[in-house]
Amino acid sequence: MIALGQQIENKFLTAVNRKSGSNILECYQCGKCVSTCPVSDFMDFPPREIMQMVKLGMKEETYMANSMWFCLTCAACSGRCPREIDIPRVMEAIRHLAIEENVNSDNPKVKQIRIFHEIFLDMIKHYGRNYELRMMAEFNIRTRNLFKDMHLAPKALLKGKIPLGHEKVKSAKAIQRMFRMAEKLEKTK
Amino acid sequence: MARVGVFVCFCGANIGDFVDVPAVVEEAKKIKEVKYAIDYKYVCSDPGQQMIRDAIVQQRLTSVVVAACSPRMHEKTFRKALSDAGMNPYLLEVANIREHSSWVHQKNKKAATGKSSDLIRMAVAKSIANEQLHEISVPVTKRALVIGGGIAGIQAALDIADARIPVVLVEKSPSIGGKMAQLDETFPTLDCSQCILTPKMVDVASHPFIELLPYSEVIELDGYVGNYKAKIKRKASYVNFDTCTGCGACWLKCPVKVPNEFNMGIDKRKAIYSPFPQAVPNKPVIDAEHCTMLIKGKCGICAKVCEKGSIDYTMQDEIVEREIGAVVVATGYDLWDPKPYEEYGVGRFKDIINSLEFERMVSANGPTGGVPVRPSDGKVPKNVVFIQCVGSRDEAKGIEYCSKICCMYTAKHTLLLHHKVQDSHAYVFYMDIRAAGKGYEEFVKRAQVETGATYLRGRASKIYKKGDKLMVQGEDAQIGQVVEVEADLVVLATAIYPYKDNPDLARLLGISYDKYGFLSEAHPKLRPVETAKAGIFLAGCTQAPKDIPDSVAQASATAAKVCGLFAGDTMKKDPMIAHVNNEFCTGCQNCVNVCPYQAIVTEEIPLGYGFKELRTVAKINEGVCQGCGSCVAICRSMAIDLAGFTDMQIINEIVAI
Amino acid sequence: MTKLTYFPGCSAHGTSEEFDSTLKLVMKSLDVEMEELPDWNCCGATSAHVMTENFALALPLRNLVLAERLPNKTMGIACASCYSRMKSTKVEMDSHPELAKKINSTIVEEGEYHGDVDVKSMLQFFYEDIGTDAIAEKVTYPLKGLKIACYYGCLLTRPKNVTQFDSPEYPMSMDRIMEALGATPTAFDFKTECCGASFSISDTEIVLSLSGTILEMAKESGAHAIVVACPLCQSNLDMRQPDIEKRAGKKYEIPILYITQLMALAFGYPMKDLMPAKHIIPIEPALAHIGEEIETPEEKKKPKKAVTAESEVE
Amino acid sequence: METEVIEKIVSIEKPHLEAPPDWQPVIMGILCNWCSYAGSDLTGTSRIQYPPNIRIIRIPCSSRVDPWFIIKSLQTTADGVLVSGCHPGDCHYISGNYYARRRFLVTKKLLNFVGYHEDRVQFSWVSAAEGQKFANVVAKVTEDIKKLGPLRLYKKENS
Repeated sequence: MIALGQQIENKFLTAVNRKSGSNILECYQCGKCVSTCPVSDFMDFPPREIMQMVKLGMKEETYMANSMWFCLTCAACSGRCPREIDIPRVMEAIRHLAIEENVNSDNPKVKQIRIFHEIFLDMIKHYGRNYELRMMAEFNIRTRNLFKDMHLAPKALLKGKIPLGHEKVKSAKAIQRMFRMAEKLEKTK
Repeated sequence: MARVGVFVCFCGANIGDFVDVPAVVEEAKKIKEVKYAIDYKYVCSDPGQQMIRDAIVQQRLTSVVVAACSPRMHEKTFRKALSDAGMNPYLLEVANIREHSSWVHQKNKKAATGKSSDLIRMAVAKSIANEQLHEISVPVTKRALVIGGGIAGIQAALDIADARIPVVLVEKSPSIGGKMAQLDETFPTLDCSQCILTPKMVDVASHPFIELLPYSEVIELDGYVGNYKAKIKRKASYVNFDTCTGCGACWLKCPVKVPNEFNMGIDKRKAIYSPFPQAVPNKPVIDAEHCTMLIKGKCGICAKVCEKGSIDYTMQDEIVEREIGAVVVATGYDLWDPKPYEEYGVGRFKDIINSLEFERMVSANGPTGGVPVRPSDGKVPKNVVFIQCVGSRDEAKGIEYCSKICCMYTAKHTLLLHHKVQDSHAYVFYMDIRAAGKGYEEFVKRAQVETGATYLRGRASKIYKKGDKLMVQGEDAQIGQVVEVEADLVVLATAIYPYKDNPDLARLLGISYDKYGFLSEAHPKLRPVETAKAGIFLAGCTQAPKDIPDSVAQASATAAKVCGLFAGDTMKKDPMIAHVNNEFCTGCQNCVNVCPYQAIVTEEIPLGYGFKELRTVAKINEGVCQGCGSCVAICRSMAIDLAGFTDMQIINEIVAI
Repeated sequence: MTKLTYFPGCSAHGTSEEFDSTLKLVMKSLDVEMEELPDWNCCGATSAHVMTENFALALPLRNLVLAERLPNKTMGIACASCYSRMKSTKVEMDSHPELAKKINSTIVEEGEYHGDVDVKSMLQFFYEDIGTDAIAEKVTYPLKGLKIACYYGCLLTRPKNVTQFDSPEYPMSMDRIMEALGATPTAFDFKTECCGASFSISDTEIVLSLSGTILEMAKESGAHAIVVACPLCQSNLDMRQPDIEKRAGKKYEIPILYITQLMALAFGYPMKDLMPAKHIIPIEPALAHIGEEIETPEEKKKPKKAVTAESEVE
Repeated sequence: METEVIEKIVSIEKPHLEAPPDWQPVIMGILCNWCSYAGSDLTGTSRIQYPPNIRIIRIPCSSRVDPWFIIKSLQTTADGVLVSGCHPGDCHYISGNYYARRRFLVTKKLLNFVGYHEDRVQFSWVSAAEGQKFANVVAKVTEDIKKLGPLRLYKKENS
């Protein structure tokens, strides 16, 4: 049971609206996003339900959902939404709010996805470019799943799909500085 | 010298408790022009009014000021008192010392008293500049023009004509009947549309007070309420209606086949055609765009087979003029084109049809003999998916509004499908079921129970082809699961969209329309039948989406409005309208541009002083002017003034305090 | 000679070498001079915008600023993900000048952003700047007989307000280019469904499920091969196809080709330039269909005897 | 030019700083018949209280307001003017309030130019249903004018 009527002001809704640039109150629950979304079956709350949860101010439950981590940003939903809500940006807004407020879901899939993104981000921070083999390897190490996708590796390497060499942006320092500055901006606002 | 009488009302305690009324009277007496001032408990009561009447006669008053409630309340009452005493009623002014003083300054009697005195001073000053005004009478041509021969136009024409008022009914297509003639059965009673409509169509054709002009369009409307002049183009039909018997020999023999508009293009008609068997008038016309005789001069078969010799390939469009007093616009609707729904594969998949196409298919006199079929292979469908709100309630791809009738006709379609194809199953994607109307909710329940149709709450998101089936994806929000329906046929409940030529027609008539093209009513709640232009009324879907009962009700309402307008030989009008002083008018025509009613035209008058030349001045049509005063304020040479609110009156008020 | 700034993206130098090399061949034939953006950096897809706000905008912005140093007015982007990040950043910056200023402050050394370089996907560049007629002119080896399912993926035409190119639901630009090459595009209803690329590593289950549907429907449409314009789509559909087949319990064996590979082939380059060895699913069996006769649908055979387009005379 | 304007502002607006202690401003309220006048009536029927400084003139439509009325008010009897019409799109006469709004902006610029403070004349939209809003508007305008003080210059010295 969800207890309502205890708070008049829905600060969560306001925060999500401001960050996403859409007005979630416009959602009339038609469900077009749900059947459009290629990964709604994998989400514990599909987009339509997330919208209603935000409307009801269910902050904690929303943060613990895996939906915004599974969103592919493929924009199929927003292209079909009759109320023109930018659903991927709403998902992004919720994700960023959860990161800002340091809420970590204990869903193993979400953990995996976060690890992937963290590795990716680290890679860009250090080299300015992405290097797929190394990323795969590091991901497998950090998720303790050493042999995942290993059956693909010999074939891919043999066919020269994944080069062993490594590229780096000449001014990798510039990227590192950029990251620090961006982080500072995030904190100051 | 002005002699003003001031009557201050206590309004029981309403004014008396918060304003020192006797003091106000004393103040009023100090005004030079005030010859008589008195207070009374209720000036609006009979004795109060008698007091005014007596004073007017005894004191030889030239104007009267009543200090009481708002003029929006009792101005008419007091005006009548004045005219009863033989005084021009427009010599009255009301000082609003109740709503504007006693009620809003209840804690400050001194200030309220002072303010009341000021308001009386202003009213007195204004009344000195008041002029005698007389109600305007405008002659009326007692004939109505009805544009559009659908059910709304038919109903309006019949109701007006039954009041023995002549009606000109203009219909652009060869037959009246409109969209309703295309329907099979109608909700919520499932009575056959043709059976209830065709008797009315025949009544129109035979009514002594109705002049039916089919295959015609209104191309010009001049004049103003009660005195319009309409130009109507009678498109060349190439058939002499007077001699044609409607035998049908011509269209049986005509070799040219054209997609049949009446059947939504599902089958073909001929180049000479009557749209449907029950058409009124049941006379064919030649479609000039497709007739080989008219395009290339070859063929002429219809003329050869016509025993009456009614075919005339040389016929030209003809313009006729009619003098009329009022117009009823009933141009109806078009179906919204669902092309933007690319996710449904509209245009790519043949087996997606719209609801009117479905309606034609299930009609007993339809192109498929009353059985729905798949356009791709002609097979009878078993699984039919109905998608509601296609275009409606979708500001991204369609329109914001609800089309109002789709929930109901989709429920009806599930029933019709069930009746025509026993072993079929209907799936309905809906968002909400809006069944507000007499017997409507009951009807939806009946459809759901009788047919066992599967209602899925959600907007369908995608249709794709798998083999010869259409796969329809959507969420059923009731169970929170994505569903996929294997369909033989998909029927889109496309939105109601205003008739495409509405904006052109609106400009021609001088009325306004909304962003979609629906014609605008004068007030959304209290004047839903009138337009802002006096004497032009709206009926049916031309104003907003409506079902048949609503369209018929509004049509009858327009008839009542027209009859009311034509009740006397002349129309009475408020005299508070603008007037031009030709002496000052420079002919700049700024006023012509600002007038929201196109009430101002220009005229040429002699220059005067013995010169022969002419000069242009503004001329206000007093039948049309509503008295807003826009032109007065824009006039640079102060040539225009507004009776009842003249510059002099208002300036007098301003300087009076 | 048309000039173009080229943004290859990380995978062009990795998994999608055949895209990169055939792209260069095609551009040469089309008389386009490509200049690789010097010192470009990763656009951040798909992780930067998941985890950060400003950094996710700063990464593409740096590339946009660098591109403004070159004289070319257009930057062509090979990878759909890079294109999407870049174009949406550009749209965001152009519509919010204050935000642009703020983000610009993180890359002071690179310079100021003006927004005068246009960003296009290679598909968009071929379709809008080169045109199907010019492409058809260069064809020396028409791909007649080859039935192709054109797969656009999610990011080339979506979201509409960002890409401002073709239809977000049923685009036809790649189909038109294929027709120009002589190939026959099939009616493929899943051309814009997502393949799940961003979970390529982190959640393969999703990828297998999404990419599986796409392969299934492409096969259903009767295509010999799928053509793509994005390295992520290619690697998902190609490299993971054996896994998908295992999961579905049936064989698809449908090769995934880059649009540039087919263009190169049609422009007369030899088979070896397509780097067939790079493909997990062999491409040769599909390309063997070239030269076959395709039966025309019946409607097209009917002679016209109508007076106007829509009416007919008996 | 600049200094001239400033001097004028000083010369018109300055003297009121020394207003007598019992001074009450007079505000001329010019209201359209269909929305704002009806709204002010509703204020009355709802017994909502507001400062007694406003004197209301009824006109058919805000487009009837000639700039002359505003200038004449400031010149003779009033310390401030409030013009109020129907909300945009709600005009009883279709489009009158749009004309009024444009004309009012020009009038206001002119008045500012010759040295009147911009709060001397104000414009508002009050519908027939907004009784409370009318009271608020009047309260605000009264407050503004009280701050500005009396308007004496160019007035006939009879009171």
